[in-house]
Amino acid sequence: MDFEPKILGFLCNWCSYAGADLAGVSRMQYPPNIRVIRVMCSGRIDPQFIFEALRVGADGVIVLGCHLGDCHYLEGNYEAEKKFDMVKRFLKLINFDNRVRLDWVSASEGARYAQVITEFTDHIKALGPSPIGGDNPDKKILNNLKAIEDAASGDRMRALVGRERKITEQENVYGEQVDLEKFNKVFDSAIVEEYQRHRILVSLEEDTKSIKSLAAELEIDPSVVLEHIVCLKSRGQIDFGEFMGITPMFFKM
Amino acid sequence: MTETVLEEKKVDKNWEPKIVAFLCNWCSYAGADLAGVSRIQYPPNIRIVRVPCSGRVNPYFIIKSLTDGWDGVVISGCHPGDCHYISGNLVARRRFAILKELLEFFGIEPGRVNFMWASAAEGERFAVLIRKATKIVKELGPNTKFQREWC
Amino acid sequence: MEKVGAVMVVGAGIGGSQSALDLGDSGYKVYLIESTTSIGGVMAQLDKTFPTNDCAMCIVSPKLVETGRHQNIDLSINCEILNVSGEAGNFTVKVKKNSLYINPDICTGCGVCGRNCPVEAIDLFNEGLARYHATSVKYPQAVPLVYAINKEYCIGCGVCAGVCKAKAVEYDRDDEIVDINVGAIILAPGFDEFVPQAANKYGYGKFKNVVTSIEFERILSASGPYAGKVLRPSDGDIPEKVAFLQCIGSRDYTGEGQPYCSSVCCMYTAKEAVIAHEHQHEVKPTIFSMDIRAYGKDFDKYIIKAQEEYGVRYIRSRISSVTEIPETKDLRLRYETEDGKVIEEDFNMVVLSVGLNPPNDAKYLAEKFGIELNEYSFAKTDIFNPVQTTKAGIFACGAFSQPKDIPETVTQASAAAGCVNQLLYEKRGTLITEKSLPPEIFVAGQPPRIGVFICHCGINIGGYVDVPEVTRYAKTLPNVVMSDRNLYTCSADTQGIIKEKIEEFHLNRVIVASCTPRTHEPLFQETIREAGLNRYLFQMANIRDQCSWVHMKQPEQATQKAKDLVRMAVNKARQIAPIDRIKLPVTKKALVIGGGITGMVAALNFASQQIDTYLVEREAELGGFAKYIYHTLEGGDVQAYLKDLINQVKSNKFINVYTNAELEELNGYIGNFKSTVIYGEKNERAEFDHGVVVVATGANEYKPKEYLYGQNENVILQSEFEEMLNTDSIIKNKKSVVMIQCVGSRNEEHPYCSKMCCAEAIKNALLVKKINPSTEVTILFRDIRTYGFKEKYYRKAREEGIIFIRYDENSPPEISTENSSLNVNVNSVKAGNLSIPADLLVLSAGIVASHEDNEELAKMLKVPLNDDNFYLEAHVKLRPVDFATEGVFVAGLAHCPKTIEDSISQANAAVSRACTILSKDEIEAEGKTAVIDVARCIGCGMCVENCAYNAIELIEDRRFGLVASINQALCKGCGACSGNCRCSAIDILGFTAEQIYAMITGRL
Amino acid sequence: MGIEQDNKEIISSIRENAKNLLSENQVDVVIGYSEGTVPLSSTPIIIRRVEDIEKLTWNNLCYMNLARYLAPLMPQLCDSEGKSLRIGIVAKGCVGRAINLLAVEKQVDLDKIKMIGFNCNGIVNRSKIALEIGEKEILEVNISGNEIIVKGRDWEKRFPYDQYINELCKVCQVKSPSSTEANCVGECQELETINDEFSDITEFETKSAGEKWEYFKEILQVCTLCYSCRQACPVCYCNLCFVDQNKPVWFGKTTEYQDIFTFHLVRAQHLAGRCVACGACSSVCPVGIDLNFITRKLEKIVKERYNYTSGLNAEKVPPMMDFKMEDAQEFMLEED
Repeated sequence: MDFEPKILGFLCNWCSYAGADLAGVSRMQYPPNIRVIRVMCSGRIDPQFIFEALRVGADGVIVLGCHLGDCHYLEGNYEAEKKFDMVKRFLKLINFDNRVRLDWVSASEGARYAQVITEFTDHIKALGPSPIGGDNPDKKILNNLKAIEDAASGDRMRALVGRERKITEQENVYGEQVDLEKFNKVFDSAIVEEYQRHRILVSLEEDTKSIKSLAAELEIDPSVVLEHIVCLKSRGQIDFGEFMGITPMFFKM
Repeated sequence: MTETVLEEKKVDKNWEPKIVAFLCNWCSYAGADLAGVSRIQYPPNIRIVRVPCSGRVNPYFIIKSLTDGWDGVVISGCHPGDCHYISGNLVARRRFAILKELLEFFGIEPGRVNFMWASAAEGERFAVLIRKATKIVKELGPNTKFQREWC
Repeated sequence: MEKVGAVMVVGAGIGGSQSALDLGDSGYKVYLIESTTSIGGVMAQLDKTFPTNDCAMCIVSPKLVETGRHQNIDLSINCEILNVSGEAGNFTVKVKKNSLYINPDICTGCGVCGRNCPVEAIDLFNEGLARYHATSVKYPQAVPLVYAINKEYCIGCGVCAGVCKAKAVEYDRDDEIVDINVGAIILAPGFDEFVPQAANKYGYGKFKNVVTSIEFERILSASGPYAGKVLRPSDGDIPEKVAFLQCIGSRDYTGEGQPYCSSVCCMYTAKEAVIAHEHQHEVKPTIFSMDIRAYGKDFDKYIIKAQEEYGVRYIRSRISSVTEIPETKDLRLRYETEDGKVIEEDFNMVVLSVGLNPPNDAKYLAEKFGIELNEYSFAKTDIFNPVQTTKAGIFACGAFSQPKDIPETVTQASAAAGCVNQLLYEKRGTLITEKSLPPEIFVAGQPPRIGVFICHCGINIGGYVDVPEVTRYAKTLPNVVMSDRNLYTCSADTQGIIKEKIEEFHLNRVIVASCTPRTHEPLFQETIREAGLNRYLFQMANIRDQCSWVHMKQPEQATQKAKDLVRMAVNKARQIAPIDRIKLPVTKKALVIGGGITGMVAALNFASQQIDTYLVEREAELGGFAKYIYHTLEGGDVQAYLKDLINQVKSNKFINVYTNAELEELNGYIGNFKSTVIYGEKNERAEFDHGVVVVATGANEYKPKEYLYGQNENVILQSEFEEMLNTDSIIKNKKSVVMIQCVGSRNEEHPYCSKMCCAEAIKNALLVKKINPSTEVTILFRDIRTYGFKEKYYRKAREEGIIFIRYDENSPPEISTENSSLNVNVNSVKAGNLSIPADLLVLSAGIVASHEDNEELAKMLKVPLNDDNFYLEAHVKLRPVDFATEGVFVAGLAHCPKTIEDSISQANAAVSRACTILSKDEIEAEGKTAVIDVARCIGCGMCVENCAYNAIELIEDRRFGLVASINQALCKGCGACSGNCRCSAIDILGFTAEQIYAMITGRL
Repeated sequence: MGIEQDNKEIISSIRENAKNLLSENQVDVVIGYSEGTVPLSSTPIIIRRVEDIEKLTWNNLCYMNLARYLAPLMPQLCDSEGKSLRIGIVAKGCVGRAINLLAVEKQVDLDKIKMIGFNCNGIVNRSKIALEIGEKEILEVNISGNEIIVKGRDWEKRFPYDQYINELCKVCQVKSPSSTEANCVGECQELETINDEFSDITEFETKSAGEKWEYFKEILQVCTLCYSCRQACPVCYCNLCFVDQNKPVWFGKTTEYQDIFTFHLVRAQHLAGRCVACGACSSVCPVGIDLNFITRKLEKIVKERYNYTSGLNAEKVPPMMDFKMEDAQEFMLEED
């Protein structure tokens, strides 16, 4: 049987949604795999929406907004771009970044809408079904995605992504513009750290575990796991359990 | 107080013990502060009474706490050798050793009154021991032995 | 130039803080300048301290808090020194105060900013084992508890300003440059630890499980990254076999490290090994060292205990390389044992005992302050006064002049303050201001009118505890006439509100429910005092540190707890009463017991401040132990120095010298002693009053019973040998000299190291070589303890061909005599049995204290002795020259064996400590003291035995017979007396039985 | 033969020694026991003249600890200025212990005390006898051979001494004062330590908390808080006993168990390391509570923990006046 992907689309009310309408009015044909959710602005898309969609089994997620500069709310789509950028960076960690796409479709671009949707559908078809869709989702990837979702919705990532434009494009609180390279360094390390930490937390939900077993399971160096454990402990999210011989066990609070 | 009433009280899952904790100002009280600053969570059952030194804790305080209906008592001082007042905790240790033996001799459960040491750097230990003491007292159930009969 | 009554102290570690406190307490304005963002230095990083295993934070933090809020100490953090001009008595220092970007006057230290900062960086306080945020505080108990933004890491996102409810974040806060005018300067910048270079042979930086000792210290700390669990960094397991490698970066002539001995590593390693085993019994430590330099007071006992009780294994070897086993990350050490075997052994973790380097900015500081550095880039100091730099008016203390441990640092800190006293004493009290306060409102007998102020602490309390509910509840409690809530009760504007409310509602008791009284009680007490209430009419309920922060997930229960805590505080407040601190007059005179170098230095320091001093010497001549010493190892001319001192003492009109004198009687207490001395050949009697006592009674050289001493004329003591070398040329006829170390030291009878014998032996050996290079000199030793820069002379001695042979304590050398010549048979650990002919056998006899003499005086002074009959100070680490009995101080050999320089430092330190008393016209006693109800007291004396401060004595009361009596001047208010009193005759003001009763009863 | 004979010998030695002390003017007064006015009891007596020496006696009903009269010093033992007279005191072993302890606690001046020591042959358990006799009126008590003979109007009962001796006296190891000739005439000994044995206490300690509680509730609930035990105790000499203190009132004065319990518990705490095992408290208890059971626990605690036995000399300080770094602390709460 041919693979028919399930694709979720978030469309902004003022441009993309209108563009989709126009495609309909113009009777333009495109694959029937997309299910559309209307939002007022692409800036409304919380990264969590995308991760959640993937987690419940969507094979692809597409976010469409007004072209840059055309936003009905002036700058909403710029924010969307930054958030989406973070989503991509996170998903790249589990090789999922090519299942999501951000594009711009204006109210007058019915044809472009059809074209974008067709292309994306084909692209997903070519990728094949999501390993976490269907009845037997890959537990490991699912856990990793859960970790990503938790990491991205934490205060640290929100603080960074929310201020990225202001401090890299305009000026920060000291009236200085932050070098993009410096920012990206902070941002990238935050992504990796938060991802790994939340993977640890997700894993500890199952059972108390040792650093070595976490390291083996998550394929991270045990010394790095220990560093994350120190951080999670200071945040009050985990604590020492009993010792198995000389090996401390940890549990999620 | 009859056994059945005791049993009923123990069954009450929502029952939470109230524990009074006498902490010496320089080590244990500071350790409790450190637990706070480090946001180390522990059960909210203790009510802290600050005293200058564990040596200040007169057995009266402990016995009165029990007869006045506190479910448990914790007394915490500096580790031996760390006392801000040189030897107050050593004086206290003998007093407490005797009191604890007597209380147990008279049939007070060993876990009602708990003595411990916690230093100013041991926020973690403070929390761990308070958790433990709370657990012990909770398992013992309410301190009904001293309830006045007309209550 | 006009002298200035202010002093600058650079560096606020334990040394700088001690200097500042001494000087602040003696009436000087002190500017304490710190380069990092909080005070406490390295000591605050330590878990425990040797040899007592005291918790470092427990003992240092009260001192830091005191420094932080001392009214005469102006503390500036995050500072740089830009420029220094002027001369002794009047310097001007240009200081740049780097911006914290957070207003320290407003910041409450709640930490919300740090917890929300998205940028993480390496946590240097935790030695890189944990992370911290760009907005941070160095450690949770930091003083001052002010957050700072590290601009280097900060990306300027503005989150912190957003979450700070106190509005303390000020991104536009500028650096500030100030000129500070002071009369003297004390430099206490401490040290920087040796960091193994990138490609080091120990694999540090490459192998995860190789850590430095200071990193290991953080691993051990209960408040460190692993919460005090001993774990290894590679996989978080407990390392069962831990190897400690000594002398990393010390005693190193390869050029990678430093040639000198870092003095403290042998002991801190022993401590770390003991503590590691104590924290996790699985840990079996092994220490690889060349010598074990446990030369300080009670150090050797600690080493023995480490071996016997904690199973610490010592191996005499220096490790040349470390390799990692990739699969397990264990480490393979290859070492040669003393008898020449090469052994390979695997360990789970390796700790590098890194040495102490001069501070990284030593050269910069030296240039700015115009002082010279020595060959190792430490501050160069006077040969007899180790706190005097090469520039008058500028003093150095602590590890800046030579690596040293905490008590020596604290001693030097006080000694430096003691020297400042000599320079600036007439300007005391000129730059400090007394606050004028309104008269106290009379509240006795009035019903309590309690005002309760409940703090939201931004969201720190308000976020978890229902503050409005607690406020409503407080109002329902008996005698509460008003309750109010504030965003930050500690802010400056709230202080105004509290004062207004006191007036409006005629409050006579005030309660603040907020954070911890340990940091904030003095602030609120000051506020109510300014409003005319006695300071003690104040109570605090700790609903943040001990409630909202520890029950963040249980807001309902936290609110209930907060209510209970407020009610308990109200119950107590209903029982509190004003407390008056009594004032005691001070006799501004000093008694110094002992006329050796120590006693004379102390007396001269007092006298130079125009303080009348009584110097009591038992013998007919002044001079003490130093009479038999000609030079120091470093070349100081002791005899000339001594002669000069004696002349100065004899000619000083402020010093009354009594020789052939014994103290017959000593009574009284701090500020008010009275003594009787019998002196002179005719046993004349003198009586005098004095305010302080300095015990400088010295010690004696051990008179050996072993090694044919006294039986064979060719067996002599090191001191006799020194005299021979300096007065006679007989040595030229001697072909072979053998010296035996540790005679009467480190044995069962005297289980301590006499500290100076190694240096004495090497000094005399070198002198022999100088006089007659062909004389063979052999030194039989157990450990060579040439700590610090003395190491240089040990090396020199080896270069000069002096032979060093180590023997084991279980097989000491034996002497045989054939005809008239001596033969020394020694079982060398390395070379087996040797027989060495000796023309002269020199015994390095230890230092011993006389039990009879010291005990008699100790009883009179009510101070304790240790097991070895040396005087026992109030606190081994932080009060090295004080006794628990206030107003009495100890210095010199009476304290423990030590060098002349150390004795001089202690003498000056004792004077500095004494001046904190003598500089005042009257001293104020602690308010919260014990009080006696004489009608109840039965005079059983239990409290007398339980008091650590000798503050209680039994007196005959006219009406009640024998009863206890509290000396308010000595009482610290601990309550150890009260807890045992059967009659409830003793109560503790501020924590009375009634107050505690009120708190524990009346529960809902 | 038997205790009857022992008593005669003891009496003659007491009288002999007392007579010497008074006639040689070594003491101003002698305090000792005389025949009780009520059967089954004895009365303390103060003798100032040699002529009265015959009033001194000894039998196995002399349960009072005469040291009780030294702290606070009763007015009869003071001179006109309120200073202590030179006192001779008839001293069985536990009186000697009490005097030593009081000396450590600075309540007596040993220079003013001469103990008249003898080898005590034990004290009868009055309560046990009284209990068996019940409500009947006792007219006469005699000791004959090894029996105590109690007579009433028309009845007589014999109690074998070895069955009716105080438990405490059975195991007593300090029968004569632990003292030296400087402070004691007659029998005395210098004891460093004693080997006491606490198997009954150890056995009781194995019971559960509930069982212990019930046991004490059972035996103590008859207590009327009359404070006789306190009054008889030679080391209870506070000016104001804790039960009488106010501001604050730590303990209630009702006869509910919680007040009885706190009285006995706190009294025990106060006697730790101080109780001299004389059994006076038990002997005077009108409702027959075996208070010795509690005091023996105290002896056990200080013996096991601090290797201390009270009153063996006047130098060694009791455990509550002392402390050591290495004291046991196994009872402290520790992390798992």
